[in-house]
Amino acid sequence: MAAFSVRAMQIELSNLSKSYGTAPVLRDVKLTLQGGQVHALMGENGAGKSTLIRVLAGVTPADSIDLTIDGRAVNLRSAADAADLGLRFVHQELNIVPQLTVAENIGLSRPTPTRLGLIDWGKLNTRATAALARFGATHIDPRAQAGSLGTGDRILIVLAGLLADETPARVLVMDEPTAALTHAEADRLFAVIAELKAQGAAVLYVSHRMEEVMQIADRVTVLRDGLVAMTTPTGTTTKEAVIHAMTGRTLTHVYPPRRGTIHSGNVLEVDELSAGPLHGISFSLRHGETLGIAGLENAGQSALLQAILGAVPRRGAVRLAGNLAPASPASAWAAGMAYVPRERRREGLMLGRGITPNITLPHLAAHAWHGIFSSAKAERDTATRLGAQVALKYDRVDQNVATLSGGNQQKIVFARAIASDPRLVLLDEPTRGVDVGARADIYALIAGLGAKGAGVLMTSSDLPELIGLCDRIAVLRDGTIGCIIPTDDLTPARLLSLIYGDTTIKDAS
Amino acid sequence: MTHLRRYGTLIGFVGILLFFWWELPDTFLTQGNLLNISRQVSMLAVVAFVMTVVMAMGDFDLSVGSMASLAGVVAGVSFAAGYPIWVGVGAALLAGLAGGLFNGFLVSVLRILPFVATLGTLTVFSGLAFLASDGRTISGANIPDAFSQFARLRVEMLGLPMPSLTLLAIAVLVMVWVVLEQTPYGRRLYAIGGNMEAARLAGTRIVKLRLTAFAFTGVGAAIAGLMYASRVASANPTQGDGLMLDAIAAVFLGMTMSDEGEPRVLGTLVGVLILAVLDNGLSQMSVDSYVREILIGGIILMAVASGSLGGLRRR
Amino acid sequence: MTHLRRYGTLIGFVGILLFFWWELPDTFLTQGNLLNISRQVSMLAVVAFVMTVVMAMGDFDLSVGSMASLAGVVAGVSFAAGYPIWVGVGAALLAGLAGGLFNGFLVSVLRILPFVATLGTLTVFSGLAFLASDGRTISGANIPDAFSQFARLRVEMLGLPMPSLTLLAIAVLVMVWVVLEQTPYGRRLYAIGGNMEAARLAGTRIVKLRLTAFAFTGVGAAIAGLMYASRVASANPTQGDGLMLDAIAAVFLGMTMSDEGEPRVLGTLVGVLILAVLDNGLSQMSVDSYVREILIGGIILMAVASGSLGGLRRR
Amino acid sequence: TAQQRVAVITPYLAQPGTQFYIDGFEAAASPDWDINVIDTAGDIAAVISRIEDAVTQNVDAIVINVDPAQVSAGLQTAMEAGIPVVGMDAGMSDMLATNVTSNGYAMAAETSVYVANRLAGAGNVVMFVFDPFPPVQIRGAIADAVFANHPDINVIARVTPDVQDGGIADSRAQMEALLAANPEPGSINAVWAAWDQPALGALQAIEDAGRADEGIVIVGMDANPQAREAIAAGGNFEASMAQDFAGIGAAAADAVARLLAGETIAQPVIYVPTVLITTANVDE
Ligand SMILES: Nc1ncnc2c1ncn2[C@@H]1O[C@H](COP(=O)(O)OP(=O)(O)OP(=O)(O)O)[C@@H](O)[C@H]1O
Ligand SMILES: Nc1ncnc2c1ncn2[C@@H]1O[C@H](COP(=O)(O)OP(=O)(O)OP(=O)(O)O)[C@@H](O)[C@H]1O
Ligand SMILES: [Mg+2]
Ligand SMILES: [Mg+2]
Repeated sequence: MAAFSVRAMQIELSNLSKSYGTAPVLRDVKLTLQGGQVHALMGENGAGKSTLIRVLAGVTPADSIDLTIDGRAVNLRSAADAADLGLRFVHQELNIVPQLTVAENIGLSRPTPTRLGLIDWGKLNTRATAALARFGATHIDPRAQAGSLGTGDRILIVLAGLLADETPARVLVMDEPTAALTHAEADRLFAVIAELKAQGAAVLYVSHRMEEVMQIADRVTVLRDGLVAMTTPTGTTTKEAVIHAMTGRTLTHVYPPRRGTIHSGNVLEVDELSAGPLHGISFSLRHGETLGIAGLENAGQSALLQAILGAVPRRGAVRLAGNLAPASPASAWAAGMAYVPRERRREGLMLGRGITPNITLPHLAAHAWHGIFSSAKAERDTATRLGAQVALKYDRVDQNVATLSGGNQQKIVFARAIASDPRLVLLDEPTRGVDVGARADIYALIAGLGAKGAGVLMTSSDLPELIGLCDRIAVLRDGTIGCIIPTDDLTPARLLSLIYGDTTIKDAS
Repeated sequence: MTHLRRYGTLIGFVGILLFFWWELPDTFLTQGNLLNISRQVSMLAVVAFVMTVVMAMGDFDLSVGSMASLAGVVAGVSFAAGYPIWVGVGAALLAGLAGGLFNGFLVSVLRILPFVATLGTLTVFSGLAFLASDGRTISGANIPDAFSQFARLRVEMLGLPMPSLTLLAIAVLVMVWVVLEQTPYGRRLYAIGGNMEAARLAGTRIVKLRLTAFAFTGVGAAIAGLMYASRVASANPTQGDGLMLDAIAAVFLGMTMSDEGEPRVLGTLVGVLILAVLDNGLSQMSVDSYVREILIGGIILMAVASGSLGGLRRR
Repeated sequence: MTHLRRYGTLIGFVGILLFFWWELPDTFLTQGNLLNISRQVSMLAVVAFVMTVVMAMGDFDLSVGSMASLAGVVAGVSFAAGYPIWVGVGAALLAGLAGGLFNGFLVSVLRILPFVATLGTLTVFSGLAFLASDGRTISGANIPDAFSQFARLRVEMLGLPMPSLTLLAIAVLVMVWVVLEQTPYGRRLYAIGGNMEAARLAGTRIVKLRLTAFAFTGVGAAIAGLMYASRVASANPTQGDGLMLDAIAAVFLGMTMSDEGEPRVLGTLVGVLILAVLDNGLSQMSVDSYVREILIGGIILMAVASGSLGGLRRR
Repeated sequence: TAQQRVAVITPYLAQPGTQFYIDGFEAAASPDWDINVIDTAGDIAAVISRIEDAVTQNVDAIVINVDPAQVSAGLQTAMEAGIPVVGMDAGMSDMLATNVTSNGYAMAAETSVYVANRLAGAGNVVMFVFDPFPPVQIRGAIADAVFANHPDINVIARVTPDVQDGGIADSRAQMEALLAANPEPGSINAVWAAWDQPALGALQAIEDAGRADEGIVIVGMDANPQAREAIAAGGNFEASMAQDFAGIGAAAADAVARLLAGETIAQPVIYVPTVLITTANVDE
């Protein structure tokens, strides 16, 4: 335990305030990190968690802050200062440089090892290899260009960046690192955290997943409206108490009840579909049905959704309500499909633009007189209405979405998908980074789509969520569907073993 | 602070106007001079307005200048061959359409970076203009009078003798404004500029939109080329080339005035006017042409810097 | 397919070489002609190499051409005033450094879009060059013989009579390659170009890096300007202006050869050579200049298109 | 017999005058010649490169239309290879076999003196000049001297127009601004332009400003077709100098022929006569 640590350091953060314009985001926040402990930071979307972390990283200047490390006052003026103090970060959004190699990305915030002023590639690569190995990511070549990696591997190299030091890092700060990780990867991360903790590191950990917080954290601090609502050892509290501190309400039923109103006709038929890593995929989805897609990382869940949308070249037939769907996203949306992409910032949002154009993007013709002259008012009204439906937290509808919190950005992408009463909704990790309260709202909306007769096809790395929401789950293996099983008696453990290739159970579909 | 950012360029423009008014009390802010300025700048304005269309998508069209030259030459060659005016004008506009579609094809179907694609077509169009004109200036009797008279026409309007070229530029302005600001088409162009991949996945027909937007710009450049040829009553294979950099400068000046730093055609208008007023005012003040060049560069930078201070970043 | 994408431009280059070899069996692939080409292209090469430095950051420097002109004029004016060669050369390099730092200041501290900032300084530098030279060409006895002899020098090397300008360009190439590919400095420039937000979060000193990178480019442009002045034994205020677009074209050609479409200086080298070989070969084949222009534009487009087909997208 | 190859290299093909040289040259050329006309679009260093290429090709003669001092690196290569180079309105150089040209000093003197005489030695003059181009710079320098020699002639502006567009449009805008700045009738008495395009631009500006009847005297130089028409129309544009471009081209071709025949040419410069064009002789 921490008691054996040689240097149990202590970081004290107090009197932290920050506002954007007139809107306060953090108000007189106080937080203590202890060497050898994992400290969880929780709160609704927009509560200020990421802002706190960016202040600690020296990238966002606070209005006021007192920071001491082992009793010594320190001053953070830049990201380099924080790095020099031994603080290591995984920020909320995926920030890699595709043009650089994996090893360079891993060492990005560290001084690069050099010999005679030139980069010492050997040393850099060795260090990266070691860091990757600790996450079990031995399949990643440190010399590869980072841009050639898939999303899952990109996250792994960001995580490996935590471990690229010669001496173990003293403080590790992670902003929703598991939001896009599979179970196996998350478990490896937890193991690494445990090791670091044993070495005396202080960990600050942000997540919206209650289970993992209760599992790995020693203390939890809850932010609400920029104020510290609660700070307590996890041993002395419960999930319900934390959720109550976050939201002010008690959530008993997280997943909406199954209504069983699946209609007879098929909304989607996929026949011998091949695309990218996928081959020979066939299944059908009925009106009102929700089908989950599960699999290991890189099993092709995202590729499947994109192929059905027509966003990647495909072979085989895709029928929407009996009609062959042309292979282009534009005709897909026009025919009544809607899509929530996996990487909201790269594939979903126009960062730098307001909320309204981001929500109305696929529905512009519907908000125009005879499809010709746009009505700014109609567009704004839709944005406002949908914003309310997904519990979006914002100041103004013309607010730049880049200034919204990660969870709220996700809600915008989701709002866009449900705006036009779609017949088929393709959801790739729809609740990634969404807080518990809003997550329940989104679950209700997904259930509502089903109730209106729409088909839903979704992926999620949160297995309980997948089981809770879906009627059936298709497990992808080796680029094809291994089995499709109903979720009635399915447990997360059972699903996990199916994902790992347990073939003793027959295809139950 | 945000206000300084947003209105910096506009304030700068007003400042420039006041300065020239002060320095040239009798000759600057007169109806005649202002109408003159509006006519002098009309060709640049048309190019800058249509350049705004492709820049809304985050693209560029470096070929507008040589397209303007080519269009003028195409009309001139038709005139010289004895065809009636409408044929020459029609051929020039068709050249603009074809060139624009070709740009659009390279950019949207072949997915070549617009900067490179239009750098390539800049060279090609300019070569074609030389080839068509055999490198000569087509002028004199080869240019029908009615064609060159057009640029000298004035139409009484709101009690003002509005130059025809000015009215044409205003017409293009209104059209671009409606298309960009008031139609789903324009909004989609801005969406492409905001995030092309996101727009595509959200069902925007990227290929078609980029293709047509470049075609639009090509036709606009051809119109400007015709205006130019009419104004100088001649056509030579390089006369429009200078329009490109100025048009881009105008759009960028305008971009400093929009919230999110995206190009807006009304902003472009202000950018164009700043360039025109500086040229007119400084040459009225008999400022040495070299110094004038330095001053114009410096003033552009100052305007944009004030616009940037609050945090306009590169897109 | 990916190979076609990645090596399309290179294959195109080899194809061009083979074509000229076939068409001009006696005069094209000769030692003398190849060394000639290397000297003909050396100035463009230097500008393109240093342009690669700012483009690695995702920036542009449109002012390189007028900076080259200005540097030539500064040296010429010093020579005309009777200063020794080293003073003139030193003053020109200092002008390059100052101009580059000024660009860097505008871009990194004032955060003006590089395209606009350098469009502004393009105008300013060009005005300064006119002002300094009073618009004249400085030539004849005003240019010391030793200075203009430099460009004609050949150094025996590896058994080849290497032109001095070629060696200078190679030296710049090696330096840029080492800096961009083998130092943390260069890799951070790529980080800025690839993902500015990631670079910022990683504690990269963006302001300082962008400032110095532009300074680098400014000095490089000044070197090219001096090479040009030495080669034409004269200095006039517009002589370097044409380098800019060609340099950008060369960098873009090179970008088609890298995985993520980022500029790499070795790619730029191939781009530069393509342009130079086309110019040399086509003029040896007596292709009409206008047709040559069209062909060059077309070939650039084809090379880039083959590079783009596999999915190189705009950055 | 094998064809003789002649390379004609110019950076200024886009300029109207250059075209006439080339036409004259081609018209007077022997049908046995294989003529390659190469334009470098304003790039002087590229002229050197193209001379080098021509030497690589081992052509029989080279004709250039650019200041020889600036391309001496190329001329040297040609000299070493024993290939004769003829200047076509280029400039004097001992590396040229000869240079065929009009007398620019005389031409500028003639038009500026025309202006001085028309103003009776007193009045305000606007000059359009372009000093970066040596032959045009000479014209400006001579006109400067002539006007400076008349104490009552006042040069109120010495404008260098932007020539990227050929010079008409920018000159016109500049003139419009000057007219606006000098609104009094009679406050501008003459426009002296070092070539025709600015004169034409100025003419358009004056006519358009409704000030054609103030008697502003405009003179240009080169007498291009558009200028001749303007002079013939009898308006403000009164005079221009006709250089015999075709004659220069023809004389250059003649020089090449003599060189190819093995002759040496003794004169370093061959002058081709020029004519002042006014309403009196414009129709000839
Ligand atoms: N640059 C900015 N300008 C204005 N407001 C901002 C800016 N950055 C963040 N905000 C606001 O600050 C608030 C806190 O955002 P923050 O990203 O810290 O939330 P969070 O707790 O991390 O939420 P999530 O769980 O969704 O990631 C949000 O309301 C957000 O809109
Ligand atoms: N068009 C394609 N051609 C070839 N390979 C592809 C293509 N699209 C995706 N892949 C590869 O197929 C694998 C599956 O991609 P996909 O994005 O669907 O994975 P995923 O299961 O969603 O995993 P992750 O959790 O990492 O996103 C990845 O290795 C990816 O690089
Ligand atoms: Mg957050
Ligand atoms: Mg995926």
